Amino acid sequence: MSIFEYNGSAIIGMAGKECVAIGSDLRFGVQFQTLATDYQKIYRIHDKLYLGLAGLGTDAQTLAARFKFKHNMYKLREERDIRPSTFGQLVSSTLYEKRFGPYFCSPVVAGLDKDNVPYLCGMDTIGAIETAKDFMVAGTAPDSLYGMCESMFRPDLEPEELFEVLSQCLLAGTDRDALSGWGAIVHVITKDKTNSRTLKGRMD
Amino acid sequence: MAGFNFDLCKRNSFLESKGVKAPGYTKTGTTIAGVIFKDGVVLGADTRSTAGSTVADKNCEKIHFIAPNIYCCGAGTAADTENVTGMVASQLDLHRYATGRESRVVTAMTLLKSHLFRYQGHVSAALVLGGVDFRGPHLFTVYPHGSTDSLPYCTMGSGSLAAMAVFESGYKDNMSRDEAVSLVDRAIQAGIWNDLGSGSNVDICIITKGKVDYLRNYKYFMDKTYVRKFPVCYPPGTTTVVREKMVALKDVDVIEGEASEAMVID
Amino acid sequence: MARRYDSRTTIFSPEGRLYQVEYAMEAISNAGAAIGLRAVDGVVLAAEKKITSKLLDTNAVGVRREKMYKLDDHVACAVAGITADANILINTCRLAAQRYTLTYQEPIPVEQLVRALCDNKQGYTQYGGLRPFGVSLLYAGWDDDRQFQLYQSDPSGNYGGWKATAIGGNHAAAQNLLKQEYKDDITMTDAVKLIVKVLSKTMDSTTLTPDKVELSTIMRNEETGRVVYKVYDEADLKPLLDAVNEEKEKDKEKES
Amino acid sequence: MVGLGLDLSVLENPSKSAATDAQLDGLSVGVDLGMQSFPLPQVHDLDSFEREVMEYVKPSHGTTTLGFIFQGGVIMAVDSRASMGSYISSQTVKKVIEINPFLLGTMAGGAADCQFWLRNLGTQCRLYELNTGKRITVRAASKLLANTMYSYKGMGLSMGTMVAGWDATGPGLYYVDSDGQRTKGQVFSVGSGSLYAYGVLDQGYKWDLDVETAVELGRRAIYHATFRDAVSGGTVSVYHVTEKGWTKISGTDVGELHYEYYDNPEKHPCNGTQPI
Amino acid sequence: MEYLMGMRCNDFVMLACDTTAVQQIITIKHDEDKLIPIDSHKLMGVAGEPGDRVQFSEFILANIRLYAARNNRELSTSATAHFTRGELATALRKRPYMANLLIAGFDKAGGPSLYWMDYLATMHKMNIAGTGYGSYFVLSMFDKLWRKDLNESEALDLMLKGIDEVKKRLVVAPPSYVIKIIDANGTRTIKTVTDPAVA
Amino acid sequence: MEPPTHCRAGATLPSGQEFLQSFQHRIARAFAGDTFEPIPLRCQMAGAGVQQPHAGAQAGPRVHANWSPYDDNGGTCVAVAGNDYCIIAASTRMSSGYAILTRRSSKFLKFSDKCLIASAGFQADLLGNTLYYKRFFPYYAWNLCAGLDEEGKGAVYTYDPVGSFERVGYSCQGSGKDLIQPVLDNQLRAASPLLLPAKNWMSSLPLDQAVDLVKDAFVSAGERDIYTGDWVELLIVTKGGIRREELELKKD
Repeated sequence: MSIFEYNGSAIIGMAGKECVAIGSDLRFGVQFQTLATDYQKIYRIHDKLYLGLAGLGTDAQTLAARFKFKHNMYKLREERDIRPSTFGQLVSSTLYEKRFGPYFCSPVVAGLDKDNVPYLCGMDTIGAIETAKDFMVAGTAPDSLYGMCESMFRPDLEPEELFEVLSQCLLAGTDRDALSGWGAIVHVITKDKTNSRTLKGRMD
Repeated sequence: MAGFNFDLCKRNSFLESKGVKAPGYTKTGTTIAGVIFKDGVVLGADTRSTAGSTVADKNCEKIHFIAPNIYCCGAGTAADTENVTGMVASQLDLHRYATGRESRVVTAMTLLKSHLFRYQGHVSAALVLGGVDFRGPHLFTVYPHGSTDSLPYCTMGSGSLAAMAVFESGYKDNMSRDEAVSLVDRAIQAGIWNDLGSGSNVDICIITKGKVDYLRNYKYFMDKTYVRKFPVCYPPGTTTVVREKMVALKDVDVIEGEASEAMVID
Repeated sequence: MARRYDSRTTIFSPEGRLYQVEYAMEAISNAGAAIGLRAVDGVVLAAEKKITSKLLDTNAVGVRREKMYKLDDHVACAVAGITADANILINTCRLAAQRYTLTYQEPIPVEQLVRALCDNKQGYTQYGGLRPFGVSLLYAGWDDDRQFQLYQSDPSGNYGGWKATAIGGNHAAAQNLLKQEYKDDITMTDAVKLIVKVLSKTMDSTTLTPDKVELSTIMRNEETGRVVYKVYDEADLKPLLDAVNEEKEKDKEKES
Repeated sequence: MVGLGLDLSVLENPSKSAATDAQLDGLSVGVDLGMQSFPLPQVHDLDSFEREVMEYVKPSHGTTTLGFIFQGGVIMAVDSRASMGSYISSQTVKKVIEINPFLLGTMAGGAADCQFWLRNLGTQCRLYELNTGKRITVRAASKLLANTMYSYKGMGLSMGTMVAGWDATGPGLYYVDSDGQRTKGQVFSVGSGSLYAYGVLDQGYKWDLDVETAVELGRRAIYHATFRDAVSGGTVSVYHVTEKGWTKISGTDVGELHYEYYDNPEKHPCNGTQPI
Repeated sequence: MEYLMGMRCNDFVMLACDTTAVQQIITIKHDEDKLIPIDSHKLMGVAGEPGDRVQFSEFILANIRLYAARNNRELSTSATAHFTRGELATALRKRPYMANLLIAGFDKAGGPSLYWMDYLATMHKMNIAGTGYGSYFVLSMFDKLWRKDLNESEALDLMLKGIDEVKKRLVVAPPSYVIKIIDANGTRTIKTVTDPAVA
Repeated sequence: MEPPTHCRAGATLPSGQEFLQSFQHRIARAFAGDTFEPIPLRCQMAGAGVQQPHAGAQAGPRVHANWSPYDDNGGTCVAVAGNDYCIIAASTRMSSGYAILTRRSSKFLKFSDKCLIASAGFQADLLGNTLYYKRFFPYYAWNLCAGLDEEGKGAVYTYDPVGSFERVGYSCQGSGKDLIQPVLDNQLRAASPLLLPAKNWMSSLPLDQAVDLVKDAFVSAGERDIYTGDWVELLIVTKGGIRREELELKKD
């Protein structure tokens, strides 16, 4: 069993036209036992920046707290929110610091950068950044999510279309993965609002 | 660069002893190559990175900036190649501030090899380093354990054999720029087509005295071979929403001056 | 006499005084005043900003605000004294607040934050080779336990909670006025007006202008439960200052 | 799914009698003796080789099945998921195998093992009928299966099945597994989700349940197991066995069943916080 | 086999645990209380390797009480849980404590809450939570029968049903249990279940 | 008696290839009235770009520490059943590790004939037994069996390596399985066949849309799966016969 399968997770980030969306499943489980269905793996960094953490639950929680710490300090010192691309580098260097004893987490960063240009990147557990213009996935069944996204993604989606495409990718992808699913949550970020929705999914 | 942090090593080996497998890292797979020609150095790379048998990034950049006159292709663990080249780039930057002189390729090579040697191959970066300094063009390969070679033409990565075959048959001394570019292009393509760890596009970087041409996606092969005749379109409402919360970003509570453009640090 | 007992901070004088600490407080008296006032529905901080040169770019980072700093989402402070020293203390405060949040995933109670900083300040009055920080601070904050709070701390590491207080130049005059005018049921609308008036008494110049005054408030949005820190910009300040200036004019006319 | 009658290989050598289990084993693959019909790799250590092989082919393992006898007959309920590791390879596996109109078997463990040997059991039961002119009893059928299983003990087969039916003695329910264990019982649940199923089943089970309540109990127990157990899911099928034979009472998609039981997420204890 | 179960309803949290202390194959004690009071309104249930269980819970307890003494205020249940999680995660880097936890409390502001945590320091706030094999049988039962508005006696009934189920199905079911409740009035033991043979 | 019109695909080779041969042999013999007999065990292993028949398992145990009789040669196959058609498609790349062994290798086994009456069930069942027969030394192959059933409807059977099987409306096996299966689910899923009261469990797209879907599925999988590439071969079975199509995929 891979350590990623200890808790189970599925995350997709997807870019649209002047908007970006990120979604995760809601299962909290330990191996094959489901313990809760209200556990999102996405953390809000600021209004226009979200961080998804797939992988081992305990490390995701530790990292989320550390990034919150780092961003709060950044915000107090700079008197502004961090830019998504800068935050991506921050996440990467935080992970690479532990190159030889990594956090078992792979992050997805989604946000709106300057001029509301979508920023999307993902990483492996030691912080090798892949920036993407289309979509980024992470979790226990990345292939299922990749497959859906490759088939369904189109560039320049409007916020509502983006929501539907991402939701369908997430639901169809997690339906083939025993360790993720049990409902999902999707955040759509546009220049003047964020819209968070929980989805009806299979609960088995 | 701050040193590595080994905090979690003990815990992770404890977890592995309980039978769970640690995740693999993103590898570049990779075909990278370099060749010296009459006036300088040509470096080339494919743009695929893989996680196991899945393509993680279809169009990544494997030719890294080291100094204005030096570039470096990386193969191996993606995070290592990115960080080790970034670290050396910043050290050379400081060195240039201190000395006011152009960086030398051997300096970059020495910094790379000493870092890699210190970590005994655990920092898994296999590099092709090329540049032009006051002594002329230089081309080095740096192996993950810290050994180096100085060669007129070289390849690295999982597609290195395919690329080397092209070099062995096509290399000549004192090639022109165009000849060199075409040779590297063919070598990288040999890797792209024949090695499954390499793929997508060809990146080329030509370094001559006082000039660098970084030709990102010099050859672009990423167009899909089939476009759907009946594209999928999900009408609004396809997905059933249980709960919804909308936050208009005008209503945010914290009122603080927006950063002026001058202070945005890129 | 003092000379023999103030070369090091750790030495008491025969009268039981720590001269270096007192000198530090003296340094603060030379700075522009900072005033804090706690109302029923918030806390307001105001301070005099001393513009040393016309050429100073008041929008540049680090100068844009000289006296007001946010320490965490629910605490802010105003400083009087040596700004360079203040920067160090503010960073210490911010780190302490964030470390607490990292550990407990809850905002730090205001008093604990004040105490954490004062413990640090006290260390500088006792260990050899160190000089005390030449800064006094006013802390305004809100927490679940004690709602709105206002604290003041000085270079010795002393701190206390206040309804209204002032530090820096002419702070005694300001405190006198506050004593007269403060009411326990004062609301923020009145508190803001009062604080500007008090501030004007401490300042040398006759008329108040937005570039000389910094004013911020800590309030709470009852709907969302979030603490709101607001720094008044020029447009917000102008009517407030004008009102006080007018009153001043009238007073002057009366006197004459 | 294919009807068993189409397994023509059985007919290729119809002269074989149902005398011994060992002889019967081989029938469906057309040779005499069970053991010889399965070529073994020539390796030193069969055990570890089989383990390695299983790593490659990862047969399905997650399942929740249950069966109980009550005053109105026997209820059998199963989920329908098959998985390989954490990949869900099917949501529509038929885990109740209809051996004949009076006999049912359930699948837990290796899908192929269960399918093959229950198919084989069907053959054996049919041959028994042809030979004796009588319907086989649940007791005898389960014994035939247990004997077959016992002859392969230690070779890596994985099966946990319940054989249920109705015969002259009334309702019968037996548990048979690949270790050769066979036992008669009143309430059984087998599979990775069986612990969860027991929790609900025990709490609701009484001998004198009416049929409707019993069916609902079976369905509900499987549903709760699919919720908690990641490798159980799909559809809940409920069968009812009476003296007239078995009937399938219902097949319900768990995806919808959940929202029937919990129309509002707050009603379910697994939603202690608001994700939004 | 240790059993630890918790249930949160509108007005209270209820915890149940077995009370056996085990050394290898021997039960050395039948009244070991594994629901440790943190303060007047908080309990910590700890299951795991005996040495780790005791050492870790005492360490946490000492720190929480030190905080209360220093700051003249008590930590909220959430803060207590997060602090404990942090300590467990830190310890995991050196020498792990093999202990699974339930932290339950009643706050004036937030009402009752229940946190589940495993030895890897994965934490989540839940309505029903348990550890050990026994919890498998009981979780599904509680899924069916739990309601937010259960009153104390209904909840106790449910807890007892759960214990009965464990005793019925688990091979290594412990013989004795204790059930405690935390509500606005603080914590108290409401029931002990003891097998006559060990009483 | 002629063999029925059915085709099947093994997702992995050469174990799959060997399996095809043996299975073809069996089918032929079954219809010729022969009795079945065990087939001598022979496993092929691919190494260094050359396929070598490996006698290891037959000639006695290998002492090599890490030797395994199995190698995954990648490749993907998909089958989709419709109301009056059945599509089966497979990529043609065969590889080992990072090396391509051949770009053109068909994963199909075809019984081409006009005879469409033979029960799909029979063959499905037979295949199940054939696979199970090697329970203790399985064929390392995931199989799909597709064609038209006796009513002329598309039929797809999917197998695990040891012979557990199921009739489905569509399926996907091989290295690109994880990528393609959710897409098919999303586009083709219908009610479960186990539902009672029953609902229509096969959703049927018009043939041209289904072909479009399958082609796109391979192109998309080729983007991410390094073992799916070169070409995809499609066989479209209708009552009129079998039509073959081919689509180029990426070669990298």
